[in-house]
Amino acid sequence: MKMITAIIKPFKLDEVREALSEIGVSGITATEVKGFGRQKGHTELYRGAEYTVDFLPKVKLEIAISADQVDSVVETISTAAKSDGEGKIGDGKIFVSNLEQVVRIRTGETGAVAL
Amino acid sequence: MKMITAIIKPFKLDEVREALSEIGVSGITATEVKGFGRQKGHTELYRGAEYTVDFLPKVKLEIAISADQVDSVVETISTAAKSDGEGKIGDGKIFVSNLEQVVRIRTGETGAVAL
Amino acid sequence: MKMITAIIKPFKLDEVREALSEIGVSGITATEVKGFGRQKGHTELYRGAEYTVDFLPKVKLEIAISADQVDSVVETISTAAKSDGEGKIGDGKIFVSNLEQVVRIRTGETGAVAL
Amino acid sequence: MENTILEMQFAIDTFYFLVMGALVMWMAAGFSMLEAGLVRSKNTTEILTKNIGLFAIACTTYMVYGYDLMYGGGMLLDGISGQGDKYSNAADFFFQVVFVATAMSIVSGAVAERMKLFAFFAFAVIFTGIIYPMEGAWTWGSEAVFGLFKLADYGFADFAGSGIVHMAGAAAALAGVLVLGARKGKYNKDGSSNAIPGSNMPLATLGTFILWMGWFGFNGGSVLAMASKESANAVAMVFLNTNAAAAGGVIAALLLVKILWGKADLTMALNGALAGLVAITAGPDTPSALVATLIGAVGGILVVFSISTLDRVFKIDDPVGAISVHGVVGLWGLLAVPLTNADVLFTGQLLGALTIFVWVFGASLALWLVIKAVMGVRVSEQEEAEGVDIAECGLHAYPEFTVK
Amino acid sequence: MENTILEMQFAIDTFYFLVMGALVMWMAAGFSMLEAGLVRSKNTTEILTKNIGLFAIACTTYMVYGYDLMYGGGMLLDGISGQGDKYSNAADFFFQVVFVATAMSIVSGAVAERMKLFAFFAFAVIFTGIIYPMEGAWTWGSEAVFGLFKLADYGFADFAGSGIVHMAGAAAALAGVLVLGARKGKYNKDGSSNAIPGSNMPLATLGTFILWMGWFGFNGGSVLAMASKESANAVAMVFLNTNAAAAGGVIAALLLVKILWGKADLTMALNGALAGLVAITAGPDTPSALVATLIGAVGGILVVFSISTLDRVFKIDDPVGAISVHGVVGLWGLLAVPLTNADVLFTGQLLGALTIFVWVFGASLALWLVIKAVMGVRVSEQEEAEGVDIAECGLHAYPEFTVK
Amino acid sequence: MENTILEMQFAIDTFYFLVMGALVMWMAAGFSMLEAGLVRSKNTTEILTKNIGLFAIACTTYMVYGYDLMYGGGMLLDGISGQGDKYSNAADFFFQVVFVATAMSIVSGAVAERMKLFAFFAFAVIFTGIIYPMEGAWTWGSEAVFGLFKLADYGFADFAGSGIVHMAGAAAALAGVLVLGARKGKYNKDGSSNAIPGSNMPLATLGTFILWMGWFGFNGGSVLAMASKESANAVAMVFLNTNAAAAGGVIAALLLVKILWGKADLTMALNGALAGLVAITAGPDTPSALVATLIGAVGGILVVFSISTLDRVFKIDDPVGAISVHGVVGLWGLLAVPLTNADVLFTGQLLGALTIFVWVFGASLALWLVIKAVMGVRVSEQEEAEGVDIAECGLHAYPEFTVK
Ligand SMILES: Nc1ncnc2c1ncn2[C@@H]1O[C@H](COP(=O)(O)OP(=O)(O)O)[C@@H](O)[C@H]1O
Ligand SMILES: Nc1ncnc2c1ncn2[C@@H]1O[C@H](COP(=O)(O)OP(=O)(O)O)[C@@H](O)[C@H]1O
Ligand SMILES: Nc1ncnc2c1ncn2[C@@H]1O[C@H](COP(=O)(O)OP(=O)(O)O)[C@@H](O)[C@H]1O
Repeated sequence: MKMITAIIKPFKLDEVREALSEIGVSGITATEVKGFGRQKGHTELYRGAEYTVDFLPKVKLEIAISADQVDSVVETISTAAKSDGEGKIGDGKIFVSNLEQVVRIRTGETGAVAL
Repeated sequence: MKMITAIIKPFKLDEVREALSEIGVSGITATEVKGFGRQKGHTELYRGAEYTVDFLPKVKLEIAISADQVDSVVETISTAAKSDGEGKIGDGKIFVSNLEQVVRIRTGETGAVAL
Repeated sequence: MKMITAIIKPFKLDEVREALSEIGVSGITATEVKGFGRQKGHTELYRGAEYTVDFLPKVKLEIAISADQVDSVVETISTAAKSDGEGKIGDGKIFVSNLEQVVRIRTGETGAVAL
Repeated sequence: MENTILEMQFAIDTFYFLVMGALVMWMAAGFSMLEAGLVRSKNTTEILTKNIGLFAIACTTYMVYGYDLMYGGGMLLDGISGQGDKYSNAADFFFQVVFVATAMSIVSGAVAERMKLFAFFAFAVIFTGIIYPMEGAWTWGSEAVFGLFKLADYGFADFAGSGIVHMAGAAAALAGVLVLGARKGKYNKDGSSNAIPGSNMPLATLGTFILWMGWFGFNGGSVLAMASKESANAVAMVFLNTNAAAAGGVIAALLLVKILWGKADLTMALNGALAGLVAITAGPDTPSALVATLIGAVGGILVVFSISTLDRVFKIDDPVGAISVHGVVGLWGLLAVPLTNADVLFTGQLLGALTIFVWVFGASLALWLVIKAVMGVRVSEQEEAEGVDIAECGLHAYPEFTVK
Repeated sequence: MENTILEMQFAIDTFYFLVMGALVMWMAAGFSMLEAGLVRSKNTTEILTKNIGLFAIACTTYMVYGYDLMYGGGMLLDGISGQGDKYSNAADFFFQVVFVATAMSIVSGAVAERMKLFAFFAFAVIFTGIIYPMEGAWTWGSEAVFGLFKLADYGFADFAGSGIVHMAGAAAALAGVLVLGARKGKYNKDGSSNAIPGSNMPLATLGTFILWMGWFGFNGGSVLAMASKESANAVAMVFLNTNAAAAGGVIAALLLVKILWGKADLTMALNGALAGLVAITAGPDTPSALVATLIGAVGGILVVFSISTLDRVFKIDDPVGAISVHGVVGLWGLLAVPLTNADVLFTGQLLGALTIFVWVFGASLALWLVIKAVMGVRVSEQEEAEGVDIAECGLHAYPEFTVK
Repeated sequence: MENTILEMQFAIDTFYFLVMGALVMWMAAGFSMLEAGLVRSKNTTEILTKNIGLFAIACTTYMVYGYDLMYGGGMLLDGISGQGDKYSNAADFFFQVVFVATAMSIVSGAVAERMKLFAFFAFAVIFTGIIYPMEGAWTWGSEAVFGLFKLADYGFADFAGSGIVHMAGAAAALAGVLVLGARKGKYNKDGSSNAIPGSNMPLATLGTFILWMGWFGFNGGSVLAMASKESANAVAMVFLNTNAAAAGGVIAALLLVKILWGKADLTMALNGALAGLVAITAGPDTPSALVATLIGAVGGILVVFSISTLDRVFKIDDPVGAISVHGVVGLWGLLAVPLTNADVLFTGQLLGALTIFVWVFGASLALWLVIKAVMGVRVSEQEEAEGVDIAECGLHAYPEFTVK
């Protein structure tokens, strides 16, 4: 099994979730995170003092899947998370890592069936 | 070493933490997350419009342990996180993955001793 | 490629980010987390009742890097995150795990070039 | 000694105006909190800036020109100091100026979350300096409409401004929303509407309570006299009825939403309170307490259906429900007056409502279109997505909290 | 001319009643904010809905029936308009109606976070329409208790309602909490108590300041006259003493908690302010400023011990401390009157307190039990865990913020 | 009958004082909310505690000793009850006491986020009991400065306290900040300054609106009479001008920041409103509405530059900008009086400002240093990093929200 971790722009969350649902992904865990990357933060103003906010709001998705789903999931996220369908700086990253075991707490099931 | 990542219901946090303390787990990192899964979100109402909230509040626990503790930790979490002792939909998941290295910042210690 | 996950004290965030920028790390994802560990939580008071808060605020950094950067990154974080340059309880942990694949959503690039 | 007595009457009436005026001024805080609670947190700093800015603008333009246009007396309050027959003219101005600010506040909520801040301010300058004073002159100012006919001759009366203030504000808001369009993400391709919950319910509730309190000044002060038994009794009845109508609005709205959707929707209860207040405003002096409660209750019911209908049937995106609360219910308030006041005619009320609406809506629409042509009214898509706070004000409302 | 003077006195007293009444109405916002700040965020929308709903209910039931029951004059304020000898009757009603709402607000905080919203509203209808007006009739209404004896004959006096309003509210609250039980998670198996911190301290502080301000109306208006030198002096002393007692309550509570626990517990300082206010309410007219400060200070100390004791010894789970603030300190307020007022007897105060408590507690207990049998008083365990906001109102108070 | 008339005048003036006083008391809530909104959330509980505590302390010390020192009459308000020639002395005290609390509130914001709570309270006891009453005696109390010379002889006048209250508060604040030093992390090694945004803009805005409203009492009540035509007119002009100046301050500050930095910085708009209010306070009775607007506008411009300059050039770390708003603009307010009031001399204003500043700054500096020596004024580095809330009060302001 694999764990897909995707960092995306917050307003893309619904679109990505729907696209993943359509290809049969049944579970996602989402976290609000702050991202630092090539996309530069914006300038804020407080009582006459300007300052740069380096960390931009992003959403992190963690999706556990079986190994054979990796390509379609990565593909789906890539497409849905791309700004205006073409890609803008800061659209985010997808990380793939290995997952050794999964347990469903409710039933105690393990492995792919627990996803 | 292994990294155990558990997604549980928020109100189970204290119980799980205590159960883990009892079997000697000395460190946990917890994150507020939103989960999408088989458990369906609830309906909310705003100015006469109903809408479904798909993502439910969950807590993610990350626990780094030595490989030989995996079974007891998974077992402990499973038991403590189960609703009413029997298991309800949405009780959550436990993921196990490999951990190559750990460093304790304070001392620079590495490996199992740094856990 | 490797994924470095570091748990640090919140007020060290800026220092660590700057130190990492200096050694050429170009991307970081940060999350607000709560940590339970050797460092004991503080006591709070509410309407005459004292209670202990076990989970302390921490920041989790996730940094995807190529394998050859691991040592310098771990070293840099360790140094920058240490309280007063010597290390106090609760300064945090660094975890290293394996990363199989990375995709940059904007361009579709994969592998080290996508970092 | 007689003179002393006259002076004391003068003093009592002036004091009364000032206290009532301070209560109405307080409504500016009410609108700010209500609107800040009903928008998303990424648009909160901007709406706060908008509200304090529009209040300042209204106070200034009305001083420079609006008061003169509405009631005569000269620009820049020429020589207002130390004058007045029955009460201090300065107190009268103070009381009137907070009304124009109220009318303007109504607009700000409806166009929230997507309008350019300075386009709004430009509108505020003309609305408070000319558009509102014009219709104010035809009604409270007793001038003929464009020199043609006098509304009072047709049996029109609007005690404290269900029409003159509230419906007028709503008409300007409606014109603004039509020019501006809906928020991104509000309507789906299939035409269905999405709920976009406000970020802070305690603020919205606080705002409603502030408005409820301020409304005692709004309606109570509109008796325009206090220092006799008759006027004191009148003011007291107005207080009583204003309160009763708000209570009726809350109860009716709460029961209705409980029946319709099974839950006690707080935002509808708040809108019910405001609807009750708007409904009674055109005639808080004549009904009995029970009738006032019922007038408010009808307002509370109307507002629930109106908000749903404007949103889902007409696709008019009004984030705070201002057009329903102040416009639809304002009209109901006007039409309810003849029920308890024999001096007021149903046709007169319709004519008055029409006059106000046509003028304010028409003039506002033209003005919004001019502003759109000159400087644009809407922020960019990107700015809207990130929230107008950063784009317009450079600061988040809650910089430390993790938000969507 | 004499008539003009009488009319002016009438006008001044009426005006005074209305201003004081508006301040008391404002207390409804104070209770809402205080309670919204002291509950967890998952129960905030519901408590806001409860507070605006109860205010609306109180205003309506008291109009329909309660005022008649308490002071006579006819149901539905029959013919109240335009009447009054020394001041407008409508102003009197307006002032009285906000008191009954205050009593009811006290209940709402104590039963927070676990009660069914409509069970609460059902209680409110009877409490504000019957239970409170009954004891009000025996005290301020000067009726004999069940036709048997008159409290005033025994030297009972409660100037602005430490007992009649505050202790009465607390008695109803206590009955409610006993029927309802503690919040899930409040007490451990070993009987120890857990702290459940409120979610928003600025709101709780704002609520306290609002109540402090509103209390000037509450106590100041209870002089019931303003238009003579004597009454004006009395009102001024009442303002001064009300403020002094609140200050004394804050200082005493702050110093005590600092000594006891080493920290300046804000929630106790807030409760200290309210305790000072409740304590002085039974007799704000007779003490000197220094004595008023001390009466308040004793209230501030009492409240700290009372909250701890009710919570830890008696296991009475009162999320906002209402029973201590309004009940225990309300009793202290009654008993403190004879210290500075020779016309009031200690035994009369005890008898009055007992009468009020027995009636309100008994009647409320019976009513809560009936409601429990008919519709249930408590939400399900699941609903309580998720927060009553979603279950009862369908909306989070802060939909965007990440919360526990 | 003549007596009745005199009594009624007495009643009206007393009533007026009490209403104005209640409005000024309300400013305590305004300062609390403003400051709670402008500090980081980890320091919010403490600033709330500080604000309610200082208000209580001010009310108590001023009752015990301060009022006597400033106006004579005896300690502990000896026999104040039932007295007064033209109005109730108790009402006068109530009005005066809220002024001293205002002066003290100014200090609290400037020293926020790093001072020990009980060091602050210790300062408050002496400041409100002695330092402020001393200079109050020389100005409003008409005493000679240290028995040497009378300010009034030099043509000094400060209607409602731009200098006596606001600049005095700012002088004490400045002394405190100098003793205390900047917040950790405020200034970088290279001397550049970091922005440390406040946590809650709606609270800051609410606080500003509360202050704006309360200011009607602050300035309006300072006419000290209402019951004649002349005084009624004067009060009305004061209301009008107070409002106009605030509006002018908002507009000027907003336009200026928009021009300077391209964004409508809300915090500067709020400071602009307060600056307008402070600026007009020394003489709200004489200017026309237009001139009042301009005086406020100059205040709004001054405050923007002053805040930047103090922060970046002088490295004075004042988290809420109190020294600029109340000090710099307070001075401007004093100096603006001669422009519209021929009885007031520019030199007199300068002399008065100097006298107040030297005394308050000097005495405060000495006092801060004594407190520093005795108990320390600053929390530990660790406590400051974690926030003073936990260290001093043991409770987070928003326990449930995830914060930085
Ligand atoms: N090496 C990395 N490790 C962890 N997170 C990263 C890394 N690089 C980028 N990210 C995350 O992805 C987000 C987008 O990356 P960014 O460099 O801004 O744009 P792009 O991916 O389009 O080049 C960042 O905000 C950060 O959260
Ligand atoms: N494949 C998955 N990948 C990541 N997280 C998952 C996955 N499946 C479930 N989760 C997380 O676990 C939570 C519980 O899962 P759910 O399907 O609702 O119930 P159950 O585990 O009882 O079948 C979800 O809310 C989500 O946070
Ligand atoms: N075994 C672990 N698994 C996951 N997170 C841990 C573990 N041990 C510690 N942590 C995280 O690191 C933080 C610091 O650890 P702590 O034990 O308090 O201090 P130290 O690292 O100095 O010994 C904790 O608050 C927690 O977030």
